Amino acid sequence: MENLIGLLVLVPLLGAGVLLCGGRRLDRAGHWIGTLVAALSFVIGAVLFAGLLGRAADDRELDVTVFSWVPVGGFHADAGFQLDQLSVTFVLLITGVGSLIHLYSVGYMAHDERRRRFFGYLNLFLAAMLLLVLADNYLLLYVGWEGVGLASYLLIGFWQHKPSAATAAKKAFLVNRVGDVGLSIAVMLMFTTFGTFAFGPVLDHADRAGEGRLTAIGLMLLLAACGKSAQVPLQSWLGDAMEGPTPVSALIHAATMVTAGVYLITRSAAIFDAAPVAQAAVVAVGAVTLLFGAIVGCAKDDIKKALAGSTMSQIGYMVLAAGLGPLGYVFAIMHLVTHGFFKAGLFLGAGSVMHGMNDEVDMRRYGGLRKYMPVTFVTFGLGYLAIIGFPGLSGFFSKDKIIEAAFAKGGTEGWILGGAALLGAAITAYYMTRVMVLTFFGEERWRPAPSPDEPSAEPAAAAHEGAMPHPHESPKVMTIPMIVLAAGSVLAGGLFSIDDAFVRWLSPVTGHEEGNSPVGALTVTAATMVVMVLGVALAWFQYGRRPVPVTPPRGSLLTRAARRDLLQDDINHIVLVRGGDHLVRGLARVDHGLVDGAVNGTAAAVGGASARLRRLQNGFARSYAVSMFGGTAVLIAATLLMRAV
Amino acid sequence: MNPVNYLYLAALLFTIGAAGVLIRRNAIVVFMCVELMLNACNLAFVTFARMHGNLDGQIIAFFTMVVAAAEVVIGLAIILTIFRSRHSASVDDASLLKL
Amino acid sequence: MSPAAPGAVVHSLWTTAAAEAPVKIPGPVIEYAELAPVLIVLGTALVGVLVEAFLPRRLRHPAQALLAAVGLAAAFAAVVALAAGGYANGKAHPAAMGAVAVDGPALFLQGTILLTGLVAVLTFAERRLDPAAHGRPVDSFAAQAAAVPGGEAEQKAVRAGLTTTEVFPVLLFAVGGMLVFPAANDLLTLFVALEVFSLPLYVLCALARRQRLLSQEAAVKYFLLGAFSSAILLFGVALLYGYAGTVTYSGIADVVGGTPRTVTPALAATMGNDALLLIGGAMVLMGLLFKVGAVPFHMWTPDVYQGAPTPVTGFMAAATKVAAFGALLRLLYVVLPGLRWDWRPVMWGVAIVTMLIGAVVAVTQTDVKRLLAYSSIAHAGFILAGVVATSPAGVSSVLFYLGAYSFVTLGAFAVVTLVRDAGGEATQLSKWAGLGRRSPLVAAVFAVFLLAFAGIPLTSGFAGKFAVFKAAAQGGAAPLVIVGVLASAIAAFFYIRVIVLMFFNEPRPEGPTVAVPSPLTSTAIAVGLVVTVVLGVAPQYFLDLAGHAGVFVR
Amino acid sequence: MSFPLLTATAAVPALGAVATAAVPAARRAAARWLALGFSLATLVLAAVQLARFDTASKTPFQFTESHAWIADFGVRYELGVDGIAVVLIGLTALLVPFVVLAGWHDADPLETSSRRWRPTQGFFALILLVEAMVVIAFEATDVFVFYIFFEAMLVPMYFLIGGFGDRAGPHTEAEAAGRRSHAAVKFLLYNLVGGLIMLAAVIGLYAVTAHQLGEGTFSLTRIVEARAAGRLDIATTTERALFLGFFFAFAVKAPLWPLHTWLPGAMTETTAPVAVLITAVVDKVGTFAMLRFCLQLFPDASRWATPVVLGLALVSILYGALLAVAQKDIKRLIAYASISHFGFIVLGIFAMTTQGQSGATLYMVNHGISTAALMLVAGFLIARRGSRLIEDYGGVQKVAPVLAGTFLVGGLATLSLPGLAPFVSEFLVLVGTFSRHPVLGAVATVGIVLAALYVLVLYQRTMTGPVAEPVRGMPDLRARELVVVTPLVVLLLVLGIYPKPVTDVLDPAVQHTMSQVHKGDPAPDVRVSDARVKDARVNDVEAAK
Repeated sequence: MENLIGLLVLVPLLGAGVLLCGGRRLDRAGHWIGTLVAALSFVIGAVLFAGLLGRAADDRELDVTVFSWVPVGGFHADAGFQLDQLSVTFVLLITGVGSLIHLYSVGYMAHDERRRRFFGYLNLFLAAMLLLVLADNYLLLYVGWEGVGLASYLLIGFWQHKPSAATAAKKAFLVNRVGDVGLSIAVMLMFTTFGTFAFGPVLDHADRAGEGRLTAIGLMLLLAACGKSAQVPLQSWLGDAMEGPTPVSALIHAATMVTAGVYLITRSAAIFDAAPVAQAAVVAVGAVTLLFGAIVGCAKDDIKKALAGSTMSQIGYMVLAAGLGPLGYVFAIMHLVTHGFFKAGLFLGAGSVMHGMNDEVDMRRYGGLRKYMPVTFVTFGLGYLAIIGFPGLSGFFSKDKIIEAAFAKGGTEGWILGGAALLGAAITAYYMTRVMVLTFFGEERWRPAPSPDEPSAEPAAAAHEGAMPHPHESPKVMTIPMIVLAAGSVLAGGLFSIDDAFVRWLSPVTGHEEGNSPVGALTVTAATMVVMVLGVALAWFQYGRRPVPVTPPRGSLLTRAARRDLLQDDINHIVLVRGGDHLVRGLARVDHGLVDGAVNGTAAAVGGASARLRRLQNGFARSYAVSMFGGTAVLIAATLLMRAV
Repeated sequence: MNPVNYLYLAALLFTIGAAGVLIRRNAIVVFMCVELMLNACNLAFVTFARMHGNLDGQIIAFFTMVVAAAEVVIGLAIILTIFRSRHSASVDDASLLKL
Repeated sequence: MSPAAPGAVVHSLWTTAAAEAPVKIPGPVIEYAELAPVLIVLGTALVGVLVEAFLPRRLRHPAQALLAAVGLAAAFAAVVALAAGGYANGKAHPAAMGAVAVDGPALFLQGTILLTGLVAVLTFAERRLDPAAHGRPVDSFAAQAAAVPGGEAEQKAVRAGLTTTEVFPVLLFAVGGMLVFPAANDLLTLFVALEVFSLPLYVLCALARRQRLLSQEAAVKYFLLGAFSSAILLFGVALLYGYAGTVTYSGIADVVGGTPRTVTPALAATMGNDALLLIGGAMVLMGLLFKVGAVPFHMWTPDVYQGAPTPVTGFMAAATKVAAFGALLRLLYVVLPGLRWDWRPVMWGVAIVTMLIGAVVAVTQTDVKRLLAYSSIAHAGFILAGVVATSPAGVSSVLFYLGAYSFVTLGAFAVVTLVRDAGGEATQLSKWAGLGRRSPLVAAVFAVFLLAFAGIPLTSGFAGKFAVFKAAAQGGAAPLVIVGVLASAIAAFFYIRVIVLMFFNEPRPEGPTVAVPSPLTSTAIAVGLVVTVVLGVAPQYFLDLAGHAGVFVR
Repeated sequence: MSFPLLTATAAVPALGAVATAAVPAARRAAARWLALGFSLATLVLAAVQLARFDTASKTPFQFTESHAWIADFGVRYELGVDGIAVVLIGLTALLVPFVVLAGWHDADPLETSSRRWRPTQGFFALILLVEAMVVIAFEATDVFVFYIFFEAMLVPMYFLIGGFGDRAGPHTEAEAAGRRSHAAVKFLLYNLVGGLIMLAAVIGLYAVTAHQLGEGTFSLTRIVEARAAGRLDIATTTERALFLGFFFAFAVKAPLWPLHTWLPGAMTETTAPVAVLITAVVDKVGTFAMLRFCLQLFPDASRWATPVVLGLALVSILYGALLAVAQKDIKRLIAYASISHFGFIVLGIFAMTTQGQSGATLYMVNHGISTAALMLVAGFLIARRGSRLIEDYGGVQKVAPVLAGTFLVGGLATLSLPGLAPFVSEFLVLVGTFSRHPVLGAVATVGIVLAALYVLVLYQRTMTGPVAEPVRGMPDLRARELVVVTPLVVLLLVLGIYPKPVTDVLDPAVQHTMSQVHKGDPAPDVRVSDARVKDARVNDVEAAK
């Protein structure tokens, strides 16, 4: 069983290697190899899961050290894996959703000449993500952490001929790097504090370190999580990341990679539990982001960007939950898993819509599609119901628990957090209804697109450039994954909640305690229902009852700000880009003028002195004699002076 | 007479010679000034010889004369050559080599 | 001083002479064997004069060259024999009634001078660089020095194929003087030797075949300034004589040290007058510093180096420096060690300005010979740093440096003679552009010499510089080392500039060509190259040689 | 007498240089193959060194050779390698064959040049000569021997920089030659000044040892022993002055801010293989010498200077990275990136922790490989388009995907992506610095963001986007170029995943150096009961005592 853990990472890695280095020979079979690899990892994951289930609840942790990675003095980093309930949950999510999305991509990317490479990147992502969740120390986790970042970079920028895609990829990587700084400093802090950064020793002894040190570590981990999970203030990359092919958005930027921050925080539970300040920061970030993402999601007309805002907001819920400590860890992960299902499903649905609409992404140019793509409509609709927390569907169970836990935090803090979470639920209902209505209901607002001067997103699209879209249902290879995910969205929450199965499964790793909510559980559920209905109704009245203009109205100040990601990018642009530009140019001038100038100046000074001294050599023998005579006089005077001194 | 006075004279002659070298333009005159300096040396030598009561200084004086004579031979030859090619014996005219 | 006293002495001298039978003056004792190097060279020179007088013209050139080479080789053999016979250390003693020292430094320097002389003879005898005039090969020297440049007499002389074969005996005379100069053990010998080697050099400077006006100007300047400096030196000698009552080095050293053999009243009086000693010492020092080309007595150097025929420049740059530094060392280490605290600071100053000014002014030079002249000034500064070390290590380091430097110099100037255009040697630096592309070998060899001048490791220049600076540092002159290092950096700049010019610039279409020399110049360059590399890679044997030769006899 | 392995490793490329230079003008191809053969032979010898190196040995230096050389200067021809040297020799020997292969046609003579001008022969002979000198500088345990080759290698480097550059460009041949020679002169003068100042310190060292030990010596082992035994006690100010003299030269070579301005010019104007030679091989001698000579000869002064040096290193990291962002020229960008990386190396060395120094030495190796990969691919790219300007490119990945892919791998290695070799070393440096100087370590970490910035901007502007007109039809990597790039990429991966073989060789040498400086690693706040961790800690604390 231990060997299987290593294999789990190795299989997709080999798959990636084969696909990327295989050359054109593999072009025809590459996508199936990739899908097979993903499926194989899922099977391995399932076997491991079964193995763990077969053990006693407190003996479900497997440790494997494969080899000593970096042994230097007192610094030991091992390539070792740790499989427990938490990681196996992730493994199943990653490989399961991953396999489905591989399958979907076979259809979605059918016309792309670089499909083999796409699957190579996807396999690379799987390997890195599995490494991230299976690593038994923070440094190896860091490798996976940046590995998924690389895969994300490659996949966002997969259509590299589009400058916007390349820019978005670069931005994603850079913002993530800022977060990575946090992670590396956290690892360094752990090393100086504990002399190691393996999960076991660090987390077991976390309580023995000073609180200040732990707070620092916690804040740095939070910074890392913010980067990877697109939390405020490092959220700006996620919207742009939608430049990538839609399966990528579904897998990486909805279901798995972006939730790595939640994993990190949950994994480091022991540290956060001992550092209340850091925990408070986590909660604050989560609460702010869940509202931020929701507001942004309301204003976007691009279907994928609206969903991206939603993702941000939902991860905000998870971070908020994780910040609540043992009250919320389990629910954070639970929401993560259910979100993985319904959000992946929603994205695949969006991809299916785009597939049928010549890659049009503007929801204002959709409308009335439910007749043309029934399967998509149904699966998307189930996902929609799940995310807004329709009773009985998975989102209902997981989100409700989080809102409850937020209230259970107690005191003013509890009220504020609970209120924010409720408000978030309302807005979620609003913007998701908006998406739903704009896309599948109302009149048909299709336009020939995209305009010829814009570089086309896909070579396939170039063929019917300028033509009116003929919406059609996607092929089976795409709809089957959608159906499976929709089923998951419907059922997962309920399955998890039967007999608190999920809580019992996960609590040995994360710890769990039931909070004492100042308001009863039923009250919370009822309130959630009410705000959900309000949100849905508002959206219905706004978009379902009135005609939707194809060119977006100017909108209120808030709408305009939300369309621009609440001015985040503008602030970034002014402060970082332009300020950085000035700094860099200034430094370049300094380098040329001052640093190099000092050197050149010295050379020029020597040259000048030389030219001046040279003029003394005027060719007249008599002046040479004067120099000699004067020299002699000086010589004599100096000698006499030496004696006198 | 106090021999020191001869030293003063020698120093004076030497200085006059040196000043001549520095001031005069005609190569021959400059050269003669050098000769004057050599003779000032001679005077100093014999004066010191008398003060110390040994003959070394006087003998050196003879050597100096011989050397001076040799110098004249060479010097005049060189100055003559340059005079013939330049039609001038001014040391200032010979200033092509400079900087 | 009592005015009567000297008179009385003189009187008694007279009376003694009158009263007694004439004293038999003892015949001088001359150790001919130990002076053999000098005697052989001077004797050969005299034979050369006879050859000039009696041999038919067409035979003169080969005969003179051969004679000079043989004479110098024989003299070198004699030096080696003397050194092998233990005269370098155990049997070292002042010879010829104390006038000439036969000791380690003297023999080492004489050996170096003789070898440089030998190499110089090779370059002097080169007759293949210029195209033959009227069917007769020509060398670097004027057909008839007395003829007016460009005049009818000159043309006639050229047509007649005249050559100034006198250069060989003149060279030998100069070498003779140089041999005596560093060995001179009294001030009179020093002065005479100075004149003996200077006068021939003045003449040699005036003998260039091309650009005769420049050559004559160089000779006049050199002559006038040289005479001026030797006059000042002579006055210094007079003052030292006045101070010590003697001109022998050991005698003066005794008086300076306060332990004269006999104290006459007159000596007692002058001994107290340190001004005589200090001024006299300074003036003698000046005469020697003039010859080594130290600042501010250096100004003749660039003009003369540029104007003189290039083979002469090479010889002069190498041998004069060796001889003059030898004499300087002996003067400072034998005569004036008691005054160390007086002259050391002064020499520090001279060394510093010499290094810096030599290096700085060289930066903007545009003529390769002038560039090498300023480089030689900077190198004089480096050597002075070793001189002020006042230790046996200092002496041996200076000896080693001189040996290393002279061969680099000879080689470099020999290369300069090869690069020619229609007007003779193309010494304008701008004309050297792209030389490395046309004649990679010659340019590479010159680059090696330049790198040696710059003191890049694995060349003799580095070993020498290291030895000198090491001695200086151990002698407590760390600031000198720092300045020396800085000056080296500046100096490196202009050596590199020449390399850049040769290798990285495009050749000019009208640029100079490299003449294919006879084996004579090739040998000279090869010797320079081999010595440069050998002394750079495996200097130990020569350091030992210099180390064993590091003690002066008194 | 045993086989003089170390001398042989240096002698083979030296012989190769002579042999290559002697190839007649018409037989250019032979010169190339000869150079490749000799560089491969050197690689074999270096491999033998690595294979026979005994990591368990207690002696600081192995394969030692000692012969009299210049007794007058106290100089012996003393060679010996420790773990650091043997690894760096391996790096040198490894990279030179790639440099030769990559520069296969870089020095073909122009049609117009004279028949006697043999640039090809000269190019390869000079490369081999540099290799020989670098190898012997790594091997020297005598300060003087080291100094000689440290300085002498400037000469062949100078001719390489000044003599050979990119064939075509925005400038005419004459302009390019002018810029090249300017860069070469700058390179030489900078390094010569550094070297000469070091010369003063070398002489000073001789004076000190001669005064106190009775005879001057340059032997590293003898000086270290004498210091340990108390026979040599260098006065504080003297030691500091000597340290500064040595350090200045190494800081120029490394190069450390503000002595770096020669590097961008030199790397830009010369050909890419020579640029690799400069930054991946020759500059390593500087950082290596800090570790071997500055720290071991002058431990007290090294500790005294630590704050300033760390400050300069930090400035180098950020300054180099920021300026890299500002560059418009591909090679210049890589040069500034290298300055940033050298900042990391120096930071690690002077952090005075095992992690820092191990990381720094490993960094030298990894940086060599990663820069080689990036620079050589950049060179191939530039050779295709004939321009170094970033703006002249775009969309290359569309027409030449393999070239773009390898370029990306090189770039990712440059930004220290985990999983690739440089990450391990960079993290070790950071953690080593952090454990002693938390603020410095944290600030230095910002460098990794900037690294991502300049690498990704470069990649985006050259490789992605619509295909630029002049790029259209650009051929992908050829077989020879693949042979150059593939092994480097593989090495980057292998060393990133399994660096242990290298760190095992480095570790004892680093421990030795640390003990010379009398520094132990700072102990962690919390004793963790993990047995393995604890043992290692205890060992370190003992070593510190």
